Amino acid sequence: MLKRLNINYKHLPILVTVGLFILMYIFGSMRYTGFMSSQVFLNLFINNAFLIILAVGMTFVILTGGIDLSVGSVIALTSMVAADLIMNAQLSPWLVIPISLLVGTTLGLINGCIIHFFNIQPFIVTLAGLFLARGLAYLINIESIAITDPFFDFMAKTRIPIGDSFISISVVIALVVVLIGVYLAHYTNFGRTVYAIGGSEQSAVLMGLPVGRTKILIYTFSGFCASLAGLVFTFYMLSGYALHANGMELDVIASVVIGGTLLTGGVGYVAGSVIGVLILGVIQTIIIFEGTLSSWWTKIAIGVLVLAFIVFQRILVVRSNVKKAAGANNVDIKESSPPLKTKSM
Amino acid sequence: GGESEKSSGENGGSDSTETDSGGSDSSGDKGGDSEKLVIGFSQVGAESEWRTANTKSMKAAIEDAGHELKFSDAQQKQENQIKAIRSFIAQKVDAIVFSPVVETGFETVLQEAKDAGIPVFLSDRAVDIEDDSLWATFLGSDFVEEGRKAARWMVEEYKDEEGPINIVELQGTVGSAPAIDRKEGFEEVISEYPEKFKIIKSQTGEFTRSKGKEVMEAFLKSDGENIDVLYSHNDDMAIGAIQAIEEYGLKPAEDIKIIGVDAVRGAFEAMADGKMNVTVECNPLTGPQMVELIEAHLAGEKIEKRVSVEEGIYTMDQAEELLPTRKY
Amino acid sequence: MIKSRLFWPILVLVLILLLNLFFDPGFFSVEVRGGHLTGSLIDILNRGAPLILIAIGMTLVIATAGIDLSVGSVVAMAGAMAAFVVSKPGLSDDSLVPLFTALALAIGLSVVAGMWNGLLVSRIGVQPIVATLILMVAGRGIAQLITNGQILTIYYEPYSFVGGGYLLMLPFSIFIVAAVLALALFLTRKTSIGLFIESVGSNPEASRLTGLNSKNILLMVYIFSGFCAGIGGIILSSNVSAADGNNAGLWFELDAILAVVIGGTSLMGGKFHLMGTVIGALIIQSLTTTIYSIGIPPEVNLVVKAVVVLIVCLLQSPEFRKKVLGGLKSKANRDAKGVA
Amino acid sequence: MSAKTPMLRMDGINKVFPGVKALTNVNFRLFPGEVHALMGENGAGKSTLVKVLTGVYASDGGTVTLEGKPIQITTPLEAQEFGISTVYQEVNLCPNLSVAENIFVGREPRKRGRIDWKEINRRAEELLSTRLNLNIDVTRELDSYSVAIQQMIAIARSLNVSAKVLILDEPTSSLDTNEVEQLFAVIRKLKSEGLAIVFISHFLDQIYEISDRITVLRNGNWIGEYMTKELPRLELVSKMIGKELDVLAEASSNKRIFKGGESFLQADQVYKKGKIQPFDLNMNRGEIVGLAGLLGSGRSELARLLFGADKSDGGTIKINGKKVSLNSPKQAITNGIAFSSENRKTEGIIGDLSIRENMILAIQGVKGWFRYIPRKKQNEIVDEYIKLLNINPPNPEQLIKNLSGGNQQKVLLARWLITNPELLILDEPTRGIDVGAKAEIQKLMLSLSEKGMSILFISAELEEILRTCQRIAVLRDHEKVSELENDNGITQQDIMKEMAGGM
Ligand SMILES: Nc1ncnc2c1ncn2[C@@H]1O[C@H](COP(=O)(O)OP(=O)(O)OP(=O)(O)O)[C@@H](O)[C@H]1O
Ligand SMILES: Nc1ncnc2c1ncn2[C@@H]1O[C@H](COP(=O)(O)OP(=O)(O)OP(=O)(O)O)[C@@H](O)[C@H]1O
Ligand SMILES: [Mg+2]
Ligand SMILES: [Mg+2]
Repeated sequence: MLKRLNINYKHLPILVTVGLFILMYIFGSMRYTGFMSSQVFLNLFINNAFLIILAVGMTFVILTGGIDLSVGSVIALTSMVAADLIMNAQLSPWLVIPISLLVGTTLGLINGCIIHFFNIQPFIVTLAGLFLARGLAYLINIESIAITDPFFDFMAKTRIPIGDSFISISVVIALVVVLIGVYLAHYTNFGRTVYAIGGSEQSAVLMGLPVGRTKILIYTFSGFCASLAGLVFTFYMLSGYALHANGMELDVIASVVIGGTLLTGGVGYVAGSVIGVLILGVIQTIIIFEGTLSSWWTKIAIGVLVLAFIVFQRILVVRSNVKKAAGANNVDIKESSPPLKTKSM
Repeated sequence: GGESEKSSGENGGSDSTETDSGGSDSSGDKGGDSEKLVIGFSQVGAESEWRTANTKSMKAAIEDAGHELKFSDAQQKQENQIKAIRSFIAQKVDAIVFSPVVETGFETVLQEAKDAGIPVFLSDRAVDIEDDSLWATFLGSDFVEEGRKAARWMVEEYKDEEGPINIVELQGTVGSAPAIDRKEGFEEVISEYPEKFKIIKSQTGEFTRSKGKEVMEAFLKSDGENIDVLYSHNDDMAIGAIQAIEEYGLKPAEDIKIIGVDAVRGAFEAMADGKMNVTVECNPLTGPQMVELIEAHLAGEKIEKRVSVEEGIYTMDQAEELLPTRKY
Repeated sequence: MIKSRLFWPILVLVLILLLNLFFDPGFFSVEVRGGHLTGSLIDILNRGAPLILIAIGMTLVIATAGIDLSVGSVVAMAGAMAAFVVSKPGLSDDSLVPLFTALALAIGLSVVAGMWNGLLVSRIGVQPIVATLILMVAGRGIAQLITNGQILTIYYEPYSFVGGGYLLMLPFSIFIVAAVLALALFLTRKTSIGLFIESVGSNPEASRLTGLNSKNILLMVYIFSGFCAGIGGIILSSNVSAADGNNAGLWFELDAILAVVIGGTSLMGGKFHLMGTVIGALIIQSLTTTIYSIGIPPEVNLVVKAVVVLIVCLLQSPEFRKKVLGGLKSKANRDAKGVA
Repeated sequence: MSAKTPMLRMDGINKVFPGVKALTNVNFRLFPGEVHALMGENGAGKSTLVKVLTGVYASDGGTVTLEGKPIQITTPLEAQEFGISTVYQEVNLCPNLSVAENIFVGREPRKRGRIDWKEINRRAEELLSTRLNLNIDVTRELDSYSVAIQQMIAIARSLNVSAKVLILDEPTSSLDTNEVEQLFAVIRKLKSEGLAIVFISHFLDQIYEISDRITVLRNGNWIGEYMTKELPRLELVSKMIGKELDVLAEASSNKRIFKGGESFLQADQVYKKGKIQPFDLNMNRGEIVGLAGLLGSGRSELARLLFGADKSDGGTIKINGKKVSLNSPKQAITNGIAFSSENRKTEGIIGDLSIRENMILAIQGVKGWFRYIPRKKQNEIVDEYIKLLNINPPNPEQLIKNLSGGNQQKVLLARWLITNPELLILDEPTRGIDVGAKAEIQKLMLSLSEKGMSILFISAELEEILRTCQRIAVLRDHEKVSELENDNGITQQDIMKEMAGGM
């Protein structure tokens, strides 16, 4: 059946994930009035635009078997730098935006260089990055800085109508980043090297791939995404604050992993991570719509929903893998299925 | 690693003994209490006892008034709070109450609420937005004033003594509004006596008991007997610090004077035991007052933009007597 | 000596302690006060006890190429559970029954929590980071459910002994740490468990084909991690005589992982070093204490921490020593030669 | 030929690993249009020399000149840029990428700036089928194929560049005769195009068939460079091992047939969908049974079912007449079965552990968590096997990942011998093992079977099978097609006919 649909078995986990996402959405729609509106759906994107951007960068990092813990703090630092430059230094947004984007990119570059040249575990390097970025944000200002700049206002408040509903400019930015991410992952040398490193770093070196350069680029890219997400977050909040996005790195990592990427590297899709973000978003929306949970039941409910999702995902994926293995012999082994990864979603 | 995420700490206010009095609010009668309202309430989290008491009060008041509550806990994250407000708008609630995690950053979503015609009520913390048409009113307290109060008590306490008086300060979570404001208010007052009062150490205890204890231990190790006063941004840290002082072998409240903020039950117990000198009050039980404000506003009455509440200050000698009446 | 894996971490630890000495000449002194030994060094051990315990459990989990994010929540749960039992008013200090009930329930709960993680990872095959993330979120909810969102204050003296009492003039928590460390060392050195853990962490498929039951090994390490976190939670709550469902053990998971990595264990699994972890935890704790006592403004805490973490790791990296320190040395040599 | 100037020279190469002097003053010359064989025992330093040349390891002294210019290569990437293409000893490809991608990654064909996937798949298919005669689905992931196929893919990758130097480090270790012939055809063609080729193998036949020149290493030392035609086999062997020893003659004289004892294991209609059709197999005590078949015929699959490494979908297995369920390796091991996988890198060695730990792992697994073998006892056992199998370096605390390929294989063999199994399944156990050791292992197998152990032996070398086995089961297309008694009448040709589809 799968063959007839022209679906590659490699895409199964992601299909399962999408399916479960839709199921969850239907569940919410049946249970709560107002859940089914298109705006609630679009809000998933509006509210999570920065997470989507972070997830794209993080997917690349995790695909190489690494991790980047500094992204949440980089958001805080970027928002702080942007707010400080706009409000206190009175710079033009056209200067502020590139400078802010450089913040995370530079930090990412430094992370990547330390990881590569001194062969230190990414976890610890980026953990130091986490401390450092937030610490620097505190040094700029420990109070939050509200931004009242026409350009930022425009970015924050412009609504792009879609039917009766709307999305924000940030959503467009996020979607563009996703497209770039997909393109990078599947249609460039760089992207394929990322997958190769994740499959076996040692082999990638021996195959003569530019492993070091790619690893440094990965962390730079993740840092860039974090800064871009920081800007989007700044549009979202219209303020800079050292405590922004505290602990967000875990949300991102969770989204990426829920979206089907293996932490050990080599397996996963950018699009999967986006769905991972949306799934966490739906879980949160369901809980808000439920509206009767006390603080602690909220936490327990999040745990239970994530659990239910993960377990279903595992069971469905394992089942279909068994079927796939069993079916393989009936189909002629040599028959080619549609090219892998070409239709990268 | 990392920071505690309690950007809000504690606050609120009004006289604890008459919780639903409400300073200058103009709620008056209950606007005919006919309709059943749907009220969305976005709380910061449940990071402290104070916060839990605040949540309970709000829930009870809304339910007692016969309205429907949509409650959402933001787990101390501003982005969650914005999401919650958006979904309140999607659910077309009649009014939104929220305790902002941070002062800034709510402009866009409040604009959305305004466009949807839903009034927004701020609880216990203001927002820093120029356009004040975005919210109906703010009911809450003034952290800077709390800091001033703490300092004034101290100045009074030491008025007969010679300086220098050495103070150590346990700050709240770095960057959180209560921490910043309580520090500011306190410093503002003591800056009038630059020779006499000196803050010799100031470090964050992240509003928690265990950190309060740990930091105080370190203070005692390095400055020991020199410390005269402990100013703690909340009672919990003060209680932790009291333990550290006792373990170090000094007498809390005697060798080191202890000032807390919040007036939670634990502080009263400590004061009743003679281990703490004073606590500046911050009352979380603002639910009934908030409900009155909402009803009044929806009934078309004009209400003040800022309804602040009087804050008390309690000392050791009052503790014994008041302890049984404390609800949180 | 320099070859030893522990050399660099120990060097950093010593440097941090010496830094303290510079600010406080009496830093190393240990004196008898009120019948027990006190002093900064003992304080660091005492205060660091929960972190050391949790990091010990974490070491074994990481050795299997896993990770346990739920330890902080388990700390809160265990503390809440114990406090739930002993915070009832009117407990007599003479009866030890409540103490043991509390300890049993708290440890029981954390073992169950660990088992839950272990089952998700080993039987259902969920990636460790997500599997334990579930309890990381929900566990705090459970802790607050137990305490009903309050900070439970404990007035029952025997319980306070666990984390605040003294035995043979030393804080009791130090003995607990020693006991758990000894247990861990015993299990990993005197039984085959250590070998199996390293084997599963290094190459799970080959281990399976060698007849190791990797599922049970995974289950075991998560249970042990839960157990360690539970004891850590008891010490923490007992030390402040209170249980705070929301804040107890917040961010412990990061510190514990940091300690493990500083101690020389790789997050990719395989070889692990328990003593290295202990040193790592001590570095983190001394750093914290140092920051508090030498009066660093709180805004700068994180920057200092970042710098120290980086220095430790750079020093441990052979590549760094070769490229940078070695570079300096050879440059110095060259210069010397040039002069001559 | 000697009139030519060498294309590549390595002079006075040294390489030291902590505790091991892997190369001492080694010289190497490579001429265009020649196949140069690098010979030496396991651990002699062949792979290390290759890795120094291609920049995987930094050398500790010595010079490299390419076409007269001294060069310095610090990464495999640079080596490639200098036109040196390499197939390393262990399969070094990415298991998560498709076959086609493994061949092209790093130099993908592009169309309008982006990777042209259609083209990649087409060219990969073409390359495999025309040059190596391998028709497989190139869009499947690499790790769905057996080691032998992976080896072919690695070769295909190395052929897919216009190189000046091609290095093949034991490319044939698990290929059978047909595949080797394919490969040799390709090598001859490249040679005629003027490529310089380094070829490493432990198969003397292959060396004499394909090479023009031989460099011998022993213990990291350079022994000499010879023209293949001028160096008789026995002399080559004695140069490699450093003493006059007629191992080959000794080994072949070992061919003895034992009559098996009573039945130990009976498999009845065991199968796994998509992997192997229902088969019957009877293993008697003290009997060596060989499994023969072409690449991917299902030999490894059959073995894995008997060991519980994969779960069977049906059929029964009896041990000593009693029905048992073999659902996990652990159950198989407790039933007295041992299995040494063909894929030593991913399914065999535990890289982070020492030789000692790798060796005792299986027996310790049987004993469980609390009956830990005391360290002293461990050392005794390990020393015994290091001596028995002549493992080099003989240091039990050396990490296994630092051993040469052949020595790793010996450690794995020791791991299973220590458990003293009743049935030993060996999937390509002699892969990458030098001539001397191979003979030793064959001898060992014979003596074990004499003591009553039954052995299931999988090998791509029919000669080896014929020499040691009493019965030979032949597989074709995932199905057991026949079983031959190895009496004196049977020849390699007979088996090959069966394998290819009984003509
Ligand atoms: N990374 C390493 N660290 C330490 N020792 C090493 C390392 N790599 C190789 N060696 C040692 O160097 C010596 C040469 O190994 P090498 O792999 O070159 O042998 P080889 O000739 O290729 O053997 P084989 O025929 O078994 O493949 C061996 O003694 C081996 O143990
Ligand atoms: N020539 C081939 N064409 C298609 N698939 C193959 C081929 N060779 C191997 N495979 C795949 O590889 C899997 C492994 O085969 P298996 O390991 O059982 O073969 P084998 O007889 O042991 O051969 P080898 O000598 O390669 O180890 C098979 O299930 C099959 O799907
Ligand atoms: Mg080799
Ligand atoms: Mg095989």
